[in-house]
Amino acid sequence: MTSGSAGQSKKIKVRYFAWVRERIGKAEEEIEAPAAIATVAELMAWLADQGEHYAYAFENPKVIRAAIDRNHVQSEARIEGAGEIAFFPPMTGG
Amino acid sequence: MTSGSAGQSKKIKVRYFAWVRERIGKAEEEIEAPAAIATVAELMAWLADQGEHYAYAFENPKVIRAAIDRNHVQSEARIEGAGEIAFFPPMTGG
Amino acid sequence: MSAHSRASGDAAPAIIRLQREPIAIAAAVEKLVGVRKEVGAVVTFTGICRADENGAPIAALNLEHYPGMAEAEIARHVEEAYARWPLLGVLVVHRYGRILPGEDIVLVATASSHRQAAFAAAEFLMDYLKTRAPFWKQVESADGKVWVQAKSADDTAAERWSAPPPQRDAAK
Amino acid sequence: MSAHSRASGDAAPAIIRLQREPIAIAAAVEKLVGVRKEVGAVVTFTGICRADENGAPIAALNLEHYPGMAEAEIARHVEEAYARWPLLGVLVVHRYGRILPGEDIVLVATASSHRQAAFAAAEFLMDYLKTRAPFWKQVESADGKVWVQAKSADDTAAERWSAPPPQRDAAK
Repeated sequence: MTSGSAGQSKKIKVRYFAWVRERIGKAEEEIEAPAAIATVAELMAWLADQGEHYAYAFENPKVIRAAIDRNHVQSEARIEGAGEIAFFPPMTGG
Repeated sequence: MTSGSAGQSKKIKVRYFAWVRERIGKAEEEIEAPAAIATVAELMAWLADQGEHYAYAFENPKVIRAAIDRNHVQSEARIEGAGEIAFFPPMTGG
Repeated sequence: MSAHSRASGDAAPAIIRLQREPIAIAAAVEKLVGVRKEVGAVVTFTGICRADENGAPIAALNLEHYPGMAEAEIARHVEEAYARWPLLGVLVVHRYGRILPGEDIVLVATASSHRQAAFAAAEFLMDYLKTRAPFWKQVESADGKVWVQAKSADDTAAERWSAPPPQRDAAK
Repeated sequence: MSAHSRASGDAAPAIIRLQREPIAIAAAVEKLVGVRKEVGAVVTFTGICRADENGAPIAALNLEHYPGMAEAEIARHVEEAYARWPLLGVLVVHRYGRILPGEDIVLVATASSHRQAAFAAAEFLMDYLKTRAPFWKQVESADGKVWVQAKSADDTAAERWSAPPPQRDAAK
């Protein structure tokens, strides 16, 4: 993946599960997002811009769930300080 | 047990369980109740008169449950045609 | 009230056993699950003889029952459960006789495609076993033998099933 | 909300296992019951891989999970269950990987002195596993592999626990 736009970028470990993983074609990666990306929603929008696989995975961001450091978060959650951000479809366990 | 008062009497198989059985001192018997006894409540009142063991067993008839031919019945239930009447405390199974 | 009718002559089992012997729960559940390919949810309830009653240690429980009526009464409630929920199997095993602390007293198992029906039916059956099935518990302890008193909370629990069951979506 | 607090360092177990292997339900429940003499009620829920999905036969389910988060998320809900009900033991076993029709997917077992707490906690944990635990099911059939869609009924079921639990008398 190409790094973000101008300015200081931040490295984030990202993980994908289920069909998000399948669409993107990998289970995890380290990304460099622009420093301006502050929330989970902004990160999803930025990822959707990183190529057709990403666009497909994030075509309907409302259905994608996210976790920061293994805790569920809302899309408004701030990503600052995150060690690991995960994106996945609604859970279907149990 | 002595048979009932004057008039035609009816033979009924009666069974007792738990502390009703213990107080009366037997698990079952055949009784001859006066023909005038029409309901479960009346039968309980009549039984309570048949000696001190019976009086003790039926001292508080409100807590005694009854079944006719293995179906729960209320105290107003008519006993005519009953093959077997059972008296017992509230159930504590499960 | 009967939102679901039970197909008669159907493979969905209603196994009811009264026994003195300990309950082999695993074998019982396997039997229930093995019957139907649509089974997606099995709920079991096991009632166990606690080691103490009201804070005092007990030696045993003695379970008296009304043979014939106990089976009939349980069978009526199993049919009622089949009428209320889309069940694929029901198993009720109730022991009688002398039961030691730690031993099982009762096992109710329900099978369904989805979990809500299995949970609701198991609770329903237990509430009815507590209040309607002709069994009586006597506690044996150092102080002698005492009959267990019926609990009004059990009646309250059973009464909630008098109203028609709420309609729920079928989530697994 | 926390009507009951869980004594820390307490013998009441919260066993959580994620595994590929089939679930030995009997052994699991025995472990749960053996711990405490006050256990009077054990409820188990077993989720089973149905032989068909929406009427079509399936070859298998593939269960993907988020290692680390799955355990943490289940553990949080087990603690929440301990805070809500007077539990004496909780067991959650969730499989991942390839699961064949008829095989177990998940086992939740709850132990308590009385039945209501055990039933409520088992339902609570299942509702949360369905909607919050990071597992994803994929159905393998003759038509290929399809991810299972989340059901809104499961969300509804989970939401009912957002309100404080009703206070119930402690009937066994």
